[in-house]
Amino acid sequence: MATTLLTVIVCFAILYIAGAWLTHIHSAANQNSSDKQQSLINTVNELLPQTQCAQCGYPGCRPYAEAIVKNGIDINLCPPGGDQTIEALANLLGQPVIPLNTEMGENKPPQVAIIVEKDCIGCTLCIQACPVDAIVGAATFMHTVIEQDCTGCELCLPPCPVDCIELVPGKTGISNWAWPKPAS
Amino acid sequence: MSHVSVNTALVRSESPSVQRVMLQVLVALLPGIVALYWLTGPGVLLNVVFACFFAVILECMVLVVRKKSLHGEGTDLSIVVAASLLALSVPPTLPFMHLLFGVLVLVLLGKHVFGGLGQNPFNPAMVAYAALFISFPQSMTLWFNPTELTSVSLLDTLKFKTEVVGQTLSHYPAWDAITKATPLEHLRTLKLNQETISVELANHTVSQAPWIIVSACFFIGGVYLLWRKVIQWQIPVTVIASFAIVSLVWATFGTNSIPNIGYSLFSGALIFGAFFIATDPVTAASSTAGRIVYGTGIGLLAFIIRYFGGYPDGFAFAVLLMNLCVPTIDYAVLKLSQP
Amino acid sequence: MSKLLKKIERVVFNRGNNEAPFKFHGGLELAPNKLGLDKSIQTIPLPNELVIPLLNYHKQLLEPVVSIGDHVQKGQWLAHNLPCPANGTVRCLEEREVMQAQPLLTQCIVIDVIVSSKTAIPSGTSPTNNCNTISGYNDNDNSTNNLWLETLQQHGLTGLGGAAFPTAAKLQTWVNANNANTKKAVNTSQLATLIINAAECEPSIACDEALMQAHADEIVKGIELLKNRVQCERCVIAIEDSKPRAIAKIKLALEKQLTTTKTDTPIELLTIPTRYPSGAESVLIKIVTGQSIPKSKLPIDFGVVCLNVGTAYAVWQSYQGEPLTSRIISLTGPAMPNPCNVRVSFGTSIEHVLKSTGNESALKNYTIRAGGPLTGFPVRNMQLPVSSKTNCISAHTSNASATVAQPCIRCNACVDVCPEYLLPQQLHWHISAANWQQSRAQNLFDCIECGCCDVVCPSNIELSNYFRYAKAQLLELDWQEEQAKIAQIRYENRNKRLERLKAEREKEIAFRKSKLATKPAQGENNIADAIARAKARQRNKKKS
Amino acid sequence: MENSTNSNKSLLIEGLWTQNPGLVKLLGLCPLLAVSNSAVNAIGLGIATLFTLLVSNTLVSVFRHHIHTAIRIPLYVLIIATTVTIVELLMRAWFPGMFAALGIFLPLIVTNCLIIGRAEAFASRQSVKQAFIDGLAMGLGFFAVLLILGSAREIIGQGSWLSNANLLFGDLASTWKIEFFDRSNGVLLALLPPGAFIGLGLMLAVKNAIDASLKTKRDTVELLNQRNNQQANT
Repeated sequence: MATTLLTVIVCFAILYIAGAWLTHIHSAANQNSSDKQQSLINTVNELLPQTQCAQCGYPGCRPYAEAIVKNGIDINLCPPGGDQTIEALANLLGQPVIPLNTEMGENKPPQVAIIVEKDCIGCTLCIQACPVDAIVGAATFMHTVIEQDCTGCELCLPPCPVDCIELVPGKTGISNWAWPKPAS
Repeated sequence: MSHVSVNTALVRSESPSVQRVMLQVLVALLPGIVALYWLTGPGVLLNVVFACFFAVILECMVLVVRKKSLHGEGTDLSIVVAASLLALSVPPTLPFMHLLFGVLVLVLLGKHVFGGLGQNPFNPAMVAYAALFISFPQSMTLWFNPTELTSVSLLDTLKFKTEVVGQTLSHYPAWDAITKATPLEHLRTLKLNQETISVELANHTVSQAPWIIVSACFFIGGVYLLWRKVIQWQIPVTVIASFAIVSLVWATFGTNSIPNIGYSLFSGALIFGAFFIATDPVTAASSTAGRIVYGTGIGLLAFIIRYFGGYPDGFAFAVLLMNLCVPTIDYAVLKLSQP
Repeated sequence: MSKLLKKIERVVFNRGNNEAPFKFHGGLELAPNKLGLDKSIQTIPLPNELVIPLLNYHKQLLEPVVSIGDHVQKGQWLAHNLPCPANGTVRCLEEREVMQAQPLLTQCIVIDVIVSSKTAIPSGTSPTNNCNTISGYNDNDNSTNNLWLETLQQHGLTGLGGAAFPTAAKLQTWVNANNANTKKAVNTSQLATLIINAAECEPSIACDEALMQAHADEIVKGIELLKNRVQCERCVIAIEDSKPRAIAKIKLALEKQLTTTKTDTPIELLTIPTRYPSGAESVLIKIVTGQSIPKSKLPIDFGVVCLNVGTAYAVWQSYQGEPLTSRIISLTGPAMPNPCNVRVSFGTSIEHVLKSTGNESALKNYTIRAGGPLTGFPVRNMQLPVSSKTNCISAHTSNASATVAQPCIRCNACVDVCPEYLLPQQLHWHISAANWQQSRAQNLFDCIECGCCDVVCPSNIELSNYFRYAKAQLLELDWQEEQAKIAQIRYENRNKRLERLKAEREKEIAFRKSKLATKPAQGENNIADAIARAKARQRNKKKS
Repeated sequence: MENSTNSNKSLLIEGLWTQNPGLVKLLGLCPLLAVSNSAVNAIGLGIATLFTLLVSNTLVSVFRHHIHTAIRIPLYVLIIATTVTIVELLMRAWFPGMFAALGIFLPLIVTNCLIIGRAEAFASRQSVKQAFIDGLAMGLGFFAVLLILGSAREIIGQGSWLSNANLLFGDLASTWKIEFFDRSNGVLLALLPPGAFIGLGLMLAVKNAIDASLKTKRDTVELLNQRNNQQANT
């Protein structure tokens, strides 16, 4: 009888200690969780292409990263990133690789915006729309796009009242010519 | 505009090709085939011809199904080499149906399941050998007794190979007298019966001399391959050396369950495998140091499986196990050799 | 482990004297196949037009300093550090195809050549000390050195080995390190070595050999000059043993040099085995010093500078006041009617070179290739201008191997010949699977594109083209990543700015509101006052 | 949570093909590989699994509003274990031979992740009808894979099909056995565990190949349609 009682007490003690320990771990994990979430958001953000094009429905890459981490939004909403970004995100988050949601847009080769200078009326609307401050100019003066900084996000197209902005493929020149894949 | 930059035609007089490499391997196999013919009768020739013929047909069929050009992979002789290696590994008495199964496994599971030539992680011939060994343990351990060769004719062999499909030998009492286990299988039986090896070695109940000749002939073929630079010295040397060192140490300090080193080296598939199986470039390690590790591993595993495992000779399994390790070996060598 | 391997390598392979240098891994023994060495070097007549691409080593576009219609003299700058090869008039600035594997257009200056009898006066500043004695070069203070480097720059000196790296930039760190007595900054455990690369290892190219046979004295003087300027502890000229005549000439010149000058560190003549690609910079450094240079570092980090023998000659020419505007080119190949080595001004078209050397028939009938069989590339457009990278023009009957690539059988022939300890077949595997980061991890960027692996591949896989392709892809990925980072920073900065502006505007609004809140009170008073005043006035009126 | 798009037909197609538990989701592989060495064994386990899945899915769906989320897994296990016990007792009573042949894998249906997976992922969120059909479809999909793999392994390994059918279908069925070749010529490898893995791998490959060819066909049809539409528009 005494041994049975002892056994039961020991079992309870073990369970109690284990439970207390687990609770402790759980609370400790909870304390760190917001930090962890922040660093995860940063990592996700780094995997996104940073075009800031808002095609995903969020006002930029970081907001989309926050939505992915906090609200579990689908990872296939980024057209500029395409399959590569989806794969990288899937690897990071341990999710299955899913095809790009083409409702948001199609994956296109890199492009840059140029302003047709003779048509520009200097309204500064595109300057306000540009998410990366890649357009320079002043009211009633001609604007121009800084080619290196343009991400090709197309956000400057809708505000332009005279439709003087065009998107052209990134220029192929001597400095960025890529050796083609050999025929196999 | 083509962007071919290296004009190889300008600097090399004769163009190296896969076909030439494979042809040299086939030439190197010839002395071994002759020796086996002399030792075990026409069965080995039938095996080689049948396996090659069927493998080529199957390969062409698979290539057609996979919509690949027959000109490239179909004519590069690699499948002929693989089929010949399989045919030389199996007993000459093996029924055609079983050999057919082996070739099926070789071409389909050994090679094309992984994407064809150059993509397979495991030696196709050894995959087929292992599948055969597991599936038909009885017919895979039945060899002609070299001393009774005079009574084996081509017709008899053909008849045996086509008719004795799966029948136990007791149906063919006449054959029982002239078929026997190889020395290694005999050793294994003795071990199972807990008899001491030394007695067997003293009595020479199974004569080993003819098998030494076969091994020597394969050795000559291997030396030819080394001379033609088809294979590198690292793998055969390390396989044989590691096997020899361990058996020497074990025979000296260990129990008496292991025969002496000469017996060990020249029985079973060790010499044949060291030069022809382990050196298969597709499934072997890449770098010099990697090849040394790979060869040593095969030697050690072959020793362990042969004398402590459940099979009479473990070369096929040793090769397959080391094939598994090849990517790791290559990676480790690369990391270690970086300055 | 790697240290142990290196140590073993050193013990086993280094025989400890200069006659037997370090061995390198892999490589190929190829027949040298050098043609036209029995003929003396002719300077071909200037063509009617010269085409000078406005590009520097880093493929950045240069701003021209001349305008259309200007008369230019030989040696005058067309752009910064870009001397003009001949007297003439600037005809136009336009996009032309230049000498490289890719068919892309580049901004070029086209010059109409005026052949004048007068020798041109170089306009770049040349060193004033025109001493003929060797001791004259020994004044090794800062200002002279810097002046010298500046002159090299102004004379447009680039390496003549094939990569066309600016020579002054290569020497700059070295000279500065010496001047500032900061030798400890560089790895002092290594000998500070100056290597003159005369190992012209690629088959058929013979321009360096021809140069050594013709101008051994000047080369040695150039090396002596370099040696004294950089104050190296060891100076080696490495020549392959397949060039006995060149070795003899250089040896003679060195002996002559020794009789005229005293020095603690004589120039060593190192005869190395003929084995491709011993002339590649990293391989030659390995042969001479036993030091292998990882791709992340420069030879200078290990106290080594490697210059082509042609560059040494050009350094001497520069010292004599002559800018680098021409080079020696081998016209060779099995189908070249009249193989020879000629001196060609930069900007001359291939067509002109071949026509003026009696090789016109090669133009029509055969395939033309710029560079050697391993590192060169086929040329379709015969108007391409010669540049300082062009060391060879060859003609042959068949263009590149037309054989179809077969699957890799991992025969490891490529591993055995790779001088950089790579596993080309493994890299090929990763590249085929678009596994870029893995190919980077396997040291793809160590590849020197020597083409040894292509030569030995039994499956005829264009391995080095795969590597060029993968390098381009990786560079593109890196660039994209960099761009993404820039975009992210700009985006965040913009957001901060917008927030700041918004906060300021809100502050402004709040301030105005508070102003308004106080104003109505005053306003009411005013109104009340006004009403009171009005009432008072009315009252006054009534009274009156 | 009710999803009206899950029509009965699409549920069946999902269970049998697009979301097949054996070939796509790769669930419950342990019994699948271990018991598929003969067609009759496969049928036995297949039926048992089908029945369990059907009952557990339905019950979980019936009780889905009453189960607190925090303790749902133990409750699912309880429901499944009850069902399995019923199956086990039934089998022991009526098919003792089959019961002996299946051995431990019959009680182990409790831990088959296919069943708990469907309970958690589907039945707990869907109506009873939907859950029932899903259980049927998934069970049939599992059954089909088991049957094909079991038949293939038996034919290659023993040269016969439906041997020992009497264990499951009574003495009448003992004559159902079809002999292709002598048992001693059978490929032993097929009967051993590696044979199960190779067989399943090949089945996966065949399925993927069929899917790929179907997809290319569909894509070409789509492309043609698009082109036709464009032409019609212009």
